[in-house]
Amino acid sequence: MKFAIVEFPGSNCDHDAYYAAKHVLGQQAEFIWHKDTDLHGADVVVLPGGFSYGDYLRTGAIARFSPIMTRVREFADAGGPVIGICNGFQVLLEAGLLEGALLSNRRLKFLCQHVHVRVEQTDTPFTCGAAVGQVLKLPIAHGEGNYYAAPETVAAIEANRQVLFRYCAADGAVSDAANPNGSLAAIAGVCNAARNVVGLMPHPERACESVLGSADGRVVLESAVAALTV
Amino acid sequence: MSIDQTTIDEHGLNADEYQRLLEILGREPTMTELGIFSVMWSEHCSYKSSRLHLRRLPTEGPRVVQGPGENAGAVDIGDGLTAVFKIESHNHPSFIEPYQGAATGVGGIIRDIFTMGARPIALLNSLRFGTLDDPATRRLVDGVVAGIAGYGNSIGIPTLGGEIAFEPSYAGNPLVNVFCLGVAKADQLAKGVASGAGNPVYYVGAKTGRDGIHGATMASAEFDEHSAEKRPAVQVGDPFMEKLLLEACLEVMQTGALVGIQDMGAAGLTCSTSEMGARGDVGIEIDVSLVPQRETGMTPYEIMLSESQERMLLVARQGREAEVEQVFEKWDLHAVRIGEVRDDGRLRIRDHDEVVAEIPNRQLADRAPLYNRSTERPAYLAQAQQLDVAALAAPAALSGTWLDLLRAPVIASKRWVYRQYDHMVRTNTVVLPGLGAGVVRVKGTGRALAFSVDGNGRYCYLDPAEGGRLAVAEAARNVACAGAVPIGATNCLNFGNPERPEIMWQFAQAVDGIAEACRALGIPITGGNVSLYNETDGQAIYPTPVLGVVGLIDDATRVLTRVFPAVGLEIVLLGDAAGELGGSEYLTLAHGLVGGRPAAVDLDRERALQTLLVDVARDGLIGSAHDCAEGGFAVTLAECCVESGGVGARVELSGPGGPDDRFLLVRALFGEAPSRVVVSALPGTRDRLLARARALSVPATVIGHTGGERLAISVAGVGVADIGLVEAEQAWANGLTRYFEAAVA
Amino acid sequence: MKTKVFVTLKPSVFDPQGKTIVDALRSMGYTAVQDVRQGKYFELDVEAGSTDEARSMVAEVAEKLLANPVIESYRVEVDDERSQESGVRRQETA
Amino acid sequence: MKTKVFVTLKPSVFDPQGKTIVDALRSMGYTAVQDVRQGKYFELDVEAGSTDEARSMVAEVAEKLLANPVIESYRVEVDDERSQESGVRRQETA
Ligand SMILES: Nc1ncnc2c1ncn2[C@@H]1O[C@H](COP(=O)(O)OP(=O)(O)O)[C@@H](O)[C@H]1O
Ligand SMILES: [Mg+2]
Repeated sequence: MKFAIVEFPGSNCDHDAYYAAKHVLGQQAEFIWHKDTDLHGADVVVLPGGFSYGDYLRTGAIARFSPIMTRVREFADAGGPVIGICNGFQVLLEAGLLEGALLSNRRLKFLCQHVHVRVEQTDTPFTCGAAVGQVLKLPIAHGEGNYYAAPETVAAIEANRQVLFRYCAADGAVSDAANPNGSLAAIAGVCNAARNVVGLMPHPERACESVLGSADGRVVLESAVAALTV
Repeated sequence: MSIDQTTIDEHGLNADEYQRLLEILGREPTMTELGIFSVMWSEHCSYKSSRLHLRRLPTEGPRVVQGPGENAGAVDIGDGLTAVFKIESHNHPSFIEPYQGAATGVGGIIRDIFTMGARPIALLNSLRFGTLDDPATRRLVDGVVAGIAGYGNSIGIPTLGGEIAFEPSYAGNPLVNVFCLGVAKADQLAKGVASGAGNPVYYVGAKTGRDGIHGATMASAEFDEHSAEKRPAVQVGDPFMEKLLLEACLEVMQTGALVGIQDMGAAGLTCSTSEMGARGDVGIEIDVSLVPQRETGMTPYEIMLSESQERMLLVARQGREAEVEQVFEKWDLHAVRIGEVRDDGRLRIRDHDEVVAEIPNRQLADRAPLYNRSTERPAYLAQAQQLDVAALAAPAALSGTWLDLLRAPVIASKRWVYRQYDHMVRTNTVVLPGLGAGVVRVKGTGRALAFSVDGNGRYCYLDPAEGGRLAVAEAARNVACAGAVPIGATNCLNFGNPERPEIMWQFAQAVDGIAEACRALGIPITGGNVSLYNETDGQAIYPTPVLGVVGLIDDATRVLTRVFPAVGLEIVLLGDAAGELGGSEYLTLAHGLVGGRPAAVDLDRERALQTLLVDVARDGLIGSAHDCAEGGFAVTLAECCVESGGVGARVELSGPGGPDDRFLLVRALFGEAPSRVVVSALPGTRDRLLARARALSVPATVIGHTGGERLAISVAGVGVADIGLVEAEQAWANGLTRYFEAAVA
Repeated sequence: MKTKVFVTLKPSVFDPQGKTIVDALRSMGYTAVQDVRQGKYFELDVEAGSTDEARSMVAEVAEKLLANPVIESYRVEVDDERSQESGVRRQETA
Repeated sequence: MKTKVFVTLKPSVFDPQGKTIVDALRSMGYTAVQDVRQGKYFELDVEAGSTDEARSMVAEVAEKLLANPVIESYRVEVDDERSQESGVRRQETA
């Protein structure tokens, strides 16, 4: 199974995603430069974290115009699994492959810490290996992760069960105190209507080995492997 | 155009220096030449006041691959790899514009590391400010931390720790020192050397603007009430550009088409061209009209002196230009050929066809001024070193003082700071910030690197030589507490005006102390930075040497932190029972005093302690280790419990006199002294631990157990201090945060 | 030709930056400030044959890149003779 | 009373944000865009007895909080009747 890790100028979690896919999971992985127009036969596409184009204008705003995004869109339209992590999530939102937007964290400061998220749905290629209600300890590292969408949109994605991850306490309880950035409905990650495109702010690829403090993130990448090998 | 005296003065050259310039050129300088001499002979670039002293630092050792003199030092870490690291100050720019000043400081130190061919994998910072009651200080802190975060996070290098202290002496002159560490293959280290006549010289990166012209001379001048007006155009960092440069430079080095590379930091194009030429003993000729410019109408003078950020100078091999250019094109950077290497040893600057500067390059470097400035023991010392304990008001309730110390911003949790730093990117972070030394694994080796930056200005103020020794000992001890063998060090020497003999004395003493401790502990210094003229209106900062020590751990899974891992473990104190009040946090907090002398470090004892720590960590005898620093033993004990998930502690001290001997108790609880570490013995290992300690002549005492919901200290069976764990956690967690979350937000 | 683009969060979207500023101002004693909304401001220098051409090009750029329609709205201004004479009173710093 | 504050980097100060936008626009084919500078834009709703009072209060706020005088300059506008009628042609989105 082959993971494509898309590299935008300014991506900085590209190596982390690559390492997790290749060295932790033992899968094939390949970097795809943003100017490339081919996904090199990948089975899964990862848009990694970072600060594409410095994120100066708006997170993800410029990256969505990169040549590779045309190919990513086609791949997604054809049902291929795509995951955007942190900045990758922001790019997917800007590109319209997912719904909503990410505002500045409510306290405005960049936040790097471990958080807990609850898995809400398991019928997607990135959550199928988890159990509904399973709590994952994952790192976040972002300044703009405050999920927002118009009330109708939020209602619709809730109704369609597109919210995949919600910030929660260690016991799975959702509360304002457990919401690090002010996201609406504590939303940490969503999928598209077709359920094959997933975006989330926490970093599962940083939590794949216990030496790093948590291996809870493996289930996200392993789900993709399982989904595709079935 | 003839150069008048005012112009010479404005360039900071004294009469002797100007005379020497005339001798070298054999004629009057052009403006561009004057500018070049001015920056190259500034304190910042020439180290004219400090060079003589720095020679006393030990720089050699079996692991040293690159000592001082290059952009950064390097030590062997096995498997053909080296750790490349350095520390730099950005004090003055951060005071003028906290966010950009700190951000560009981070950008600068990162360039120093990747210029060596190393992939940067960790950042630390050492910060000093005035006290937090002043809203202006809070704004400074807020801006500096945000700037460090903004740059490091964006470029994707984790910031893993550091230190932050607050003392009135830094109110008008904060210190912002940043440390970066990278890893490079030993046989692929790059150098800032030009060679091979005819080889092309390339300029890559951001365009040149009028930023920070005379930044290097500014960094070498005191602040006064007019500084605000002298502010040069502030440099604005562009971490995105730097990220591109970092990736492209590392990629271009793989081609083998490069001869040498250097970043343009202070004194920009001037410093990079002349230093690369001098190191290779060649000449360099460039045409400034080819330099990419952001502003119109820039003069050759301005182009040569600009300190625009995110720029690199490269010398490529003739005939392999296309390879170099292609890599930069890939990253949307355009390498511009601005000149070439010459065999005439001259730095020749042209503006189209007109030669605007021509300087014998070796002379510019070799004949840079070097001063043996006079030194004199400062008058304040005799008074300051007196501490009449008997005259102190009786100590207040010890439990209350304990909590007050935990709440003191210098001791309290730094979470408000490091939570703003991405400290996990690159998935190497084995120890999160706030738990001790920063630790990253080295992928592909099973090993890990630990590092810590430390210094205590108060100790140095009271005894600069001892302060220097203590800084080395503390940084090394912090690294050893993680289980790492200290293998190399870098240092940043922050002092006042070196033209004042008392300041120069402090400097010389501190260097002696550092040198002695590094020798005794077997830690070579591979580089560093000197920041002088840290004064405002004639008021100098505390002399503040900051040591960055790097250590190596053979097994990345055997890394320790400060936190007690479980209940029911025996707690062992390594080292002496009591510390000193001189220069202690307690003395300042409880009595409003900075006085006395810091406890002296016995370097043999310190070395034995560090050896012991590394041994028992490697062999799995201990579950945690934390050194006694600011606040003394009681604070250390509390720090072993906070964030442990509810592990308290009960200890009994037998050493220090009876329970009603008031200052002896204070010394035992809050006195400060080096070579003291609190460890927890894993089940069944106590006797082996004590035996190992005995073999190395390190005092070791079993003092109690982990567990319970309180922190309780008794002496000779009588309880002397007792606080709730929850209470302690709260005091410690909010001590620093309280100044920011409500006020500035 | 000088053009300007103002990008603001839509009124229904919570503005954490604006709120933080209001809070800060309140603690500084500026209680007369009822509300603050923070937006972005761009000055674009474009080559165009007419102000209309400039306006439509810049509107396109704003639509595609400068603003995110999910949360933001934008406004374009082109400096022409009329705006130079406009009655907007300005106070500028150096 | 509605007031506006425009904060822009001083002309000599490097604007990496603007530069990145120009580069992006160039690669998207908008080569007619010569230069972009990015600034901040604030809308403040203040209680004031007169436009002059509002202007001076907001200028103070801009000076103290909204702009960083070391690298930025600011401009204040107060919406009064005259600016409502001004000749500035605007194009707005929802
Ligand atoms: N400026 C800072 N940036 C990041 N981490 C910091 C900073 N200041 C302190 N820390 C972290 O907080 C912890 C406590 O700092 P300090 O009290 O200086 O520790 P120690 O006494 O062990 O040297 C350390 O882990 C340190 O790395
Ligand atoms: Mg310390």
